[in-house]
Amino acid sequence: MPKIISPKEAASLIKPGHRILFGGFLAVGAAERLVDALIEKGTNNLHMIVIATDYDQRGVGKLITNKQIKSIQTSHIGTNKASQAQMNSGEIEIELIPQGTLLERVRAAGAGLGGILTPTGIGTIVEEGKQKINVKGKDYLLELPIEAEFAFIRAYKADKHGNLIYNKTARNSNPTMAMTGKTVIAEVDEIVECGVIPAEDVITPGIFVNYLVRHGE
Amino acid sequence: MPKIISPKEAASLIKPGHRILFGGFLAVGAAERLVDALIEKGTNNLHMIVIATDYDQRGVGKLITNKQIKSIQTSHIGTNKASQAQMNSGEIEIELIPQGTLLERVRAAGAGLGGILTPTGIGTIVEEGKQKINVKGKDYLLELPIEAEFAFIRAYKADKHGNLIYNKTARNSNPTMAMTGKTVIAEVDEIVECGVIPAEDVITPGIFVNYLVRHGE
Amino acid sequence: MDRKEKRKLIGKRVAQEMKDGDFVNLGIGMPTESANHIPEGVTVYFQSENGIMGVGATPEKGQEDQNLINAGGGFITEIQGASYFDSCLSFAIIRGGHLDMTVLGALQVDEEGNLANWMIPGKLVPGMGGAMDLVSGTKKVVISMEHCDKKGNSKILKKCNLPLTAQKVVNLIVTDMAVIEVTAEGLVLKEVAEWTSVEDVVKATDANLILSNKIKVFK
Amino acid sequence: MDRKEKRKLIGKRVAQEMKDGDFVNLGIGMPTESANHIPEGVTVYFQSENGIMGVGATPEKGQEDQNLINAGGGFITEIQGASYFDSCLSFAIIRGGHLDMTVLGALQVDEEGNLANWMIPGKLVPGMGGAMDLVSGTKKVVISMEHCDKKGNSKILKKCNLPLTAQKVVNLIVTDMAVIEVTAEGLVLKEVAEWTSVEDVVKATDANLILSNKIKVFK
Repeated sequence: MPKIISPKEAASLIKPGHRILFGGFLAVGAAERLVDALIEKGTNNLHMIVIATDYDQRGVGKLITNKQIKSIQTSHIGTNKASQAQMNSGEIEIELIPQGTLLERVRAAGAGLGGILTPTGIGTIVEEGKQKINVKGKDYLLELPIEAEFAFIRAYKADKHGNLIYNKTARNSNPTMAMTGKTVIAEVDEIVECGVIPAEDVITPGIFVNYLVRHGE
Repeated sequence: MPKIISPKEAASLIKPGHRILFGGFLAVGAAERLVDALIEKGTNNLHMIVIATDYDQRGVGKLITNKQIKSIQTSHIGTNKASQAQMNSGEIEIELIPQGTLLERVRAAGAGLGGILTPTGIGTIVEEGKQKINVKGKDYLLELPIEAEFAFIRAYKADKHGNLIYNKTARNSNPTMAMTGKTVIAEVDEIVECGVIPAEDVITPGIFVNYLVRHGE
Repeated sequence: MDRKEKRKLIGKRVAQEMKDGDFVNLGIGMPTESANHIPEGVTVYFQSENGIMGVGATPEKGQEDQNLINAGGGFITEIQGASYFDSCLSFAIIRGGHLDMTVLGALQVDEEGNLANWMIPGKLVPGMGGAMDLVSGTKKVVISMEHCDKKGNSKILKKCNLPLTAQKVVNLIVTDMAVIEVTAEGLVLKEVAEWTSVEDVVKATDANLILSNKIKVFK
Repeated sequence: MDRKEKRKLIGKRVAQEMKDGDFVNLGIGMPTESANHIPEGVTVYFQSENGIMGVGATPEKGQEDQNLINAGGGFITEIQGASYFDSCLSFAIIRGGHLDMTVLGALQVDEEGNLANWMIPGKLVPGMGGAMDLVSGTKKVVISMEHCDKKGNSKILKKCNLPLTAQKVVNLIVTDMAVIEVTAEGLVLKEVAEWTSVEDVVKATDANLILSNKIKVFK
């Protein structure tokens, strides 16, 4: 059963150097209160894994603007000037990863797989330094798991067992990130009694969730 | 938009030699009407992919009893005497695959992956003939995709776009099998208008579904 | 022709590639124009890779749902019978070849169907996002772009010189001047825009063009 | 002691390994007995690999739901706050190390923690089902079995001679005679059942047993 904590308590779990998976895409489905608490705390030297770096003043981009991030694995930084500037100045190290590959690599870690073979990136600079494996006459890249100490998840509702449901496209990468963080903190609009969310509607089972934070707090 | 057809029409799509993915586990979530129609049709020399071969007279086991199956990829045949007898007599060829590996191999095919690395089976006879790959000091087996011409899916409800929801543990392998069949036929209790199933409750998006069959028909 | 007219011309022609019941992903920018020109009687289902199948019309001002956007970050609506799914399943759909068509912009395309559309060395690199997966997996890859860049240079080359997005993936190129099919033999000029001519298309194209027997006109 | 009493003794002891809030998968047969002996004040969540977290009590006669079974094919119920998921996610949970404990039966276990529990060459082979994934992924693998087979031969060996289910995965062995921990140094005898003695356990065990300083008694 996940513990219900405040955003401040959640932020205090994070130490410099930690790797954090962030759910969300272009600030939709981003755990804004957790991000705000982390900014207030000021913890730096963090490694961010996210499918896009959002905006300078919205979503995970705020952590980049506030210079708390030392490295990022992401598929897109085009909406965030701060991440581009810090990449160019060498302050931040960015690994650009095709979005589908990023998601499969994160899923692989959460699912206990040692890697996956994908055709994505073959014949491009993405294949640099990676093992190529031919299966039935077609080349694939061996892509390795991406692990992290934490995942910051944004969901719509949780029940007291930590079962999560999401709101429309705010679901996006959240269920995948939730599979993989060693410690998973979910920011939710509402925490309801068990039984309120029908067992068949659950998207992220509570086994993945360690802490719940109320978005309104 | 999937076409609504009869079980008989569905069975007539299947030709000798076809590979079929069957959803279901121990006959729960098995497409019984589709199986019955296939028995009536008598098409043989089929290849079956299923997580367990169910029972002699229930679920996919009926096809084995009726000697329509020439080979099977499955994780468990212990509940089905016919499959054991036919394996021993050499009438049927069975590849036993760890259940989690079977599901990932089927998913890999549906997701366009060339394979996955799993620790399952290392140091056992499962590793025979397979490539071993070491990632960060740990050995994994490279397991290859399992493809099929057809998938027989059992769902609870479909809307007219083919979006599917399932009933309790009758969900089991159905969503994964539905990702991968080149042609996917779903047997459902009910076909409802679009909008009746909330977009957030959909488990299998209609893009995977080619035909709908009513279970009651 | 101004850019807006070109965009419309291209969008109209791309839309004609869509068949009833197709599942389609439209890239950001020019590709979205085709959604405005779907032929009558044809129903197309639009996916957005951030996790929706069944993208509806743009919402009216004030009706936006903060939790409902497309992959370009724009507000959208859902059609009746839409579905939401997580990004990982969304890319399984994409990579697994379940989409009938993806329409993307390009910086360069070449005679082998190689595509460059994600980075210019020395410039700001936004990232490939989902483009590499989309073109690796989708059944039919349609490039929707202006025939020449701002300086008037051909974007259709013998060989791409920018970093590739993927190798040998493009099936069809639709520009403001021409419709070109990528075949094993090379680039086949299938159609020419009404406002121009075969000669002008050939002149404006760096790549070799195979002239099909019956070059049609589109507008 | 008859088989039923042995089963109860083992089940009671296995249940004591479960901590409040644990997520646990119980194998078919003897392992399920432990669910009847969860210590007071301890809440444990049971997964069944066919796609449910939060397995409840066995339904009363006539109350069975045809769509609600466990991995052994038996009818079950769901607790409040249960969740259903597909088998592929279920095995991601298993392989990914998200379960705290799995309890399985065994044919043989050996000094390295190797496990054989799925086939006897020459006999009918039911298949490994989910066992290989369960023991490869779960944080703590507990074997729950009778100490000796029907012929009185030790099931705890120096080295397994049946085909393995997995290598070096077992953490704890609970039998009707003893509780044995698998460590890097070998098998450590931690507890002995009240009805027997350390000498008898050592005599009944083919493997070398390291006798821990303080061997406790369980019943």
